[in-house]
Amino acid sequence: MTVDYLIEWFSGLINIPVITFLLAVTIAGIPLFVLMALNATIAVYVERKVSAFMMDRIGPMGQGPGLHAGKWGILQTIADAVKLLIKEDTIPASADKLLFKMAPFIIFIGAFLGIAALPFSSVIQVVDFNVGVFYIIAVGSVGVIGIVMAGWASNNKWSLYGAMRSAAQIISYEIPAGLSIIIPIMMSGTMNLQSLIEFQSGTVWGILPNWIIFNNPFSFLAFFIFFISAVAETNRTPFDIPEAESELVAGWMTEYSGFRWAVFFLSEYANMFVVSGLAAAGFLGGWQSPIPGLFNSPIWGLFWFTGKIIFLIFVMMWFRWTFPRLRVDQLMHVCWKVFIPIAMLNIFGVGIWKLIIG
Amino acid sequence: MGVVQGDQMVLNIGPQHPSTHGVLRLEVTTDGEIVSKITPHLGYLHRCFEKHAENVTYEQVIPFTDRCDYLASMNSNFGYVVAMEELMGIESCERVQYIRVIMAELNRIASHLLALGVYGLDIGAFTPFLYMLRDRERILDMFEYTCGARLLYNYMWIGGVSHDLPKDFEKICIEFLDYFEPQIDEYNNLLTYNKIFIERTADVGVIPADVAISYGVSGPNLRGSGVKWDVRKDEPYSIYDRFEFDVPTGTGEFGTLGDCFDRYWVRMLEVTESVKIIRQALKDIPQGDVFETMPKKIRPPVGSIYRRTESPRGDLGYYIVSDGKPSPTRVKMRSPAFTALSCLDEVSSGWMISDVLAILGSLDIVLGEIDR
Amino acid sequence: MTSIEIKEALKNQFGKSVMENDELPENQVEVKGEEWLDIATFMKNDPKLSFDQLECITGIDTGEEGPLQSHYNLHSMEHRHKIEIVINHDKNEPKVPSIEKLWRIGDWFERETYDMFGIEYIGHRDLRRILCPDDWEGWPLRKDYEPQESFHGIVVPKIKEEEGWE
Amino acid sequence: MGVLENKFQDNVVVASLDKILGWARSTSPWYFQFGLACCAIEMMASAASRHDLERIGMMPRSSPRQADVMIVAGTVTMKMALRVKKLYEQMADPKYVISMGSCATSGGPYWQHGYHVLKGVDLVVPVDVYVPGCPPRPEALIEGLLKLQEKIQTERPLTRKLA
Repeated sequence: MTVDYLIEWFSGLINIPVITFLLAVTIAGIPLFVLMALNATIAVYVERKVSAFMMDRIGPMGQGPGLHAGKWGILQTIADAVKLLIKEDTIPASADKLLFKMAPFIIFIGAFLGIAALPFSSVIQVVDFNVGVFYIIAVGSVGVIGIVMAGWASNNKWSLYGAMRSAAQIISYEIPAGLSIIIPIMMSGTMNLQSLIEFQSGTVWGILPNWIIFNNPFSFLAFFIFFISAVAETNRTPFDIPEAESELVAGWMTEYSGFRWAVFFLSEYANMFVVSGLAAAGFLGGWQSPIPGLFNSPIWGLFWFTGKIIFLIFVMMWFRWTFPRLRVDQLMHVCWKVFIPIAMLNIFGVGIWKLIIG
Repeated sequence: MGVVQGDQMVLNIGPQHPSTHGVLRLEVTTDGEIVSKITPHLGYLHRCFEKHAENVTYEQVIPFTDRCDYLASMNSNFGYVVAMEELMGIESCERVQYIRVIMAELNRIASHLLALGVYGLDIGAFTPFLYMLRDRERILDMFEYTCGARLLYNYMWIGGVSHDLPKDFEKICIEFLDYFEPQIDEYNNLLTYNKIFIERTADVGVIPADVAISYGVSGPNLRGSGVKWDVRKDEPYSIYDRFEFDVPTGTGEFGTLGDCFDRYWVRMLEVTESVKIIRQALKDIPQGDVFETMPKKIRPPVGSIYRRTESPRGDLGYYIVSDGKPSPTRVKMRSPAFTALSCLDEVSSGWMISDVLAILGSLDIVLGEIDR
Repeated sequence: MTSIEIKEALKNQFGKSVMENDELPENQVEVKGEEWLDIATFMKNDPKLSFDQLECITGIDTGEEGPLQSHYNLHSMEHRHKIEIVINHDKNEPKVPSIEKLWRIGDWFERETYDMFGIEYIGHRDLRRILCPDDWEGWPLRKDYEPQESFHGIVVPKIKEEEGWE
Repeated sequence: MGVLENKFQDNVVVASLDKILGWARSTSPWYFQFGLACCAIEMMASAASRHDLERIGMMPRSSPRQADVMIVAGTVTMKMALRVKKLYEQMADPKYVISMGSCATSGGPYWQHGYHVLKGVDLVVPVDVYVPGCPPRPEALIEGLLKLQEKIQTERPLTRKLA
C-alpha cells in the first residue's frame, strides 16, 4: 500500500528501480520506527501507571528536586530512555562479543518487520501482503533466535536458563497460535489482512458486528486460545518464565545494560503491539467500527484499530499484575495437552460449521 | 560461578538474589531444570549477636534481640524477657502481661502478612504483596503510636514495658481489627484460590511429620505437616493459657499433607487466630502501672535457663547463662528459621529451580535470625 | 516422665557414664563425652524416653579455668517431657561423637558450635564452618578470642577505649 | 557512555546538553534490589503503597547491570563485603551508592564487638549519600534519594574536567 504508492511516485522522478525501492522503503520505515518508539514510551508509562493503580499506589509523579518529570510524571519514560541511551554499555569479558552485540538487533528486527504489515486502516498500511497473516506469524518467530543468541552469548547461567526456557516456550506456543489464526483464514478464505477485515463488515444476528469472534462458538474459543498464546509468545506474566524476576534475576537480559537493554524493552512492547494487532485484525474486525454502519471512514478506522490494540495491551497488563507465574513444565502442559488439542478440534468444528450453516 | 561436571551444572543462587529473602547463598546442583542437590551457605549476615550479648548488660541485650528477627521484633523481645524473668524468678504485673500479648500477636500478624506477601512474590504475583504490606503499615502505625519505632522497638523490658499504651489505643486497635478481618477474604480471592497459585504450591515440597521433627522444624512449618504443636498451647508462657484460640494445622486440602500450600494456609489461618487473641486481650486488659514490677537492678542469680516461646517462625529459644555478674556469660538464641532452612536440601531435591524458590519462600526464613 | 525419672532411667542403663554432679540443677544430667553417641541412641529409640526432637545445642566457655561445655536440650513430642544433657570438654582438645545421624538438625547445630567454639564432632559427615567464612581464624565465642586485624585486604579499624576510632 | 564523557569544552550547547543529561539521570535513578538486613524491610516499605518510591522515578531492578543506584540496606559483614564490591563493579556507569542505616555507614550497633561486621561500607565502595537511622524511616530514605538526585543534577557529564 503505502510502499506501493511511494514506489510509484518515486519512479516518476528517478527511473532506477533499486534506488526508488530503497528510497520508498526508507521513507516508509521512519514512521514505523517512530511508532515503535512512541508505542514503547507510552506503553511503559501506562504500564507503570496501571500497575500502580492496581496496587494502591500512584506511580510516577515526576517529583524530585529542581527539574522534574512533568505533571503526573508524563516525561518519566523519556527521562528513562535518555538515561539508558547514555549509560555505559557493559560487555562481560567472557561474553561472545559479536553475538552479544547482534542479539538485540535481531530481536528488534523481528518486532519491527511485524508492524510493517499491520492494517491500521483501509488505506494506511505499509505493505499489503497477500499472505499478511502468514507473514506476521513468520517474522514474529525471528525474535526467538535473538533471545537464544543473547542468552548464549552472555555466558551467564541465568541468561542461559532464560534463553532455553524462552526458546521452548515461544516455539511451543506458536503452534496453538498458528492453529487458531487458521480459523479466520478458513472462514474468510484469504490470508490478506485487508480482505480479511473487509470480510468482517456487516452484522451477525442483526445486532453484533460481524467479527469473526462472534461468528460461531468455535471462533469465539479460538480467539481466547490465540490471545493467551500470544501473551505467552511475548513472554509476559503468567508466562514470563524466561525473565522470571524472582527465579532468574532478569533471565536472558541479565547481562545487558544501557542502550542494548532498552532495545529489548522496545521490542517487547512492539511485540505486544504486533500480536494485539493480529488478534484485532483476525478476530475483532480490525478497523471495522463496533457499531456496524457508523463511523466507518478510514480515519475512524485508524481510531478503532489502535483502540482495539490498546485495549488488548491493557488486558495483557492486567494479567501481568494479577496472576502468579506458571512453572516451566506446567506451561508446556497447558500448551501441548490443552491448547493444541482444542485448537485442532476448533478447526474441525469450524469446517463442519461452514459446511452446515455458513 | 561454579564447576561444570559432566551433565550437571552448579548454579549459585545468591547472596544477592531477589527471592532469597536476604543474603543467603544456595549452591544448587542441577541437571537442566531439575535440582539434584542444594548446599545452603549461611553467614552473610552473621552479626555476632551472641558475642555482643556477652559484653553488654542484661537490659542492653534486648535491642540486639530486636535486630535478630527483624520482622517480629516484639516476639524476639518477648522470648528474651520471658526467659530472663523466669531466671530471675520475678513476674511482671497483669497489665504488662496483657500489653505484651497484644503487641506480640499484632507483630505476628504483621510478620505473617509479610511472609504471605513475599511468598506471592516468589510465585510471581506482585499485587497481593503490596496489599499485604499496605495493611502491615497500619500495624506499624500502632506500634509507632505506642513506642515511637516502626520496625525495631526495644519495647518489652525485663519486668515491664518501655511505654504504657496510649489512651485511645484500644479504640484504634479495634478499628484496625474490624477493617482487617474482611481484608483476609480479599487476599484469599486474589491469591490463595488462584488456580495457578494452587498448581504451583500444592504437592510441592512435602515435609513429612517425622522428617520435620527430626530437622527441628517448628512453628507454622511443623503445623503445616499436621503436627499440632504450639508452644503457646503446649508449654504456655506469660498468660497465653487464658485465651481461647485454635491451633490450625495443615490438612492437605489441595495436595499432600505438608506441602507448600499447607504451610501458606496455616499462616493465613493463624492470622485469624491472632485477631481472636487480641480481641480477648483488649476486652480483659486491667489498669495498672507498667513500671511497677520493673526491678531496679538486674542481677540474676547464678544459673542457667533454656526457655522457648512461639515466634511467628516457630520455637524461638533462649539459653541464658548467668554467673552473677551484670552481663551474661552466654546467651544463645535457638532460631526457628535456622532449623527450618536446614531441611531445604532434603525437601527440595528432585524439584525444579522454580519449586526450590517456592519451597524456600514457604519456609518463611529471616536471615537475621539464621545468621544472628 | 520427670527429669529425675529420666536421670534414673539413664543411670540404670549406662551406670558410671552418667555422672553424679550435685552442682547441676535438677533438669540437667552430665554424661561422659565418649559414651554420648550410645546414650543418645538409647534416648532416641527407647520407647519410654523417645526423645525425637533435639531443640538446641549450646556451647559454653566457662572462663579461663573452667572447661568448655556442650548443653543439649532434648524434647519428646510423644511424651512431652524434656531434659538437658551436659558434656564437659577438654579445652585443648575438645572432641565429642557426633549425633547428626540421630537428629538431622544436629548437623547444623554441631557445625555452628564447631564454628564458634572449635569443638570437634567425630563422625560428622561435613564439619565445616557455617557462619564465618571458611578461611576465618580463631573460635569467636571463646572468651580469649582476639578479632582478626584484616580480612582479604579489608583492614578492620581498631577501637581504643575512650579515644574512639583510631 | 564512555565515548562522549568529559570530551567537550564548556560552551552553551554542551552546558544545555549536560543539563538534559543530568535531568534524565536524576529523574530515573533505578535502584538495585539489594536488601541485606533490617533496613531492607524499610526499603521494601518505601517502595510499597504508602511511600511509593516510583513517584520519584525509582524502579527496582534485580540485575546490577541495569541499575543506577545501589542502596546498601543493612549490615555488611566480612563475608558479604567482597560480594558487595563485586556487585558494585558489575554495575554500569554512571553508578551511585546510598549507604542506608547506621550499620552500612559505620557498623552501627555492631561496631564494638562485631568481629565479623564491616565497619562501614565505604571501606569497600565509594558512597554518595549516607542515610542515618537504625533503621531509617522510609521518609528518611526518600530524603536521601532526593539529596542524591540533587547531586546528580549538578554533575556535568560531557564537559571536560579541568586537570
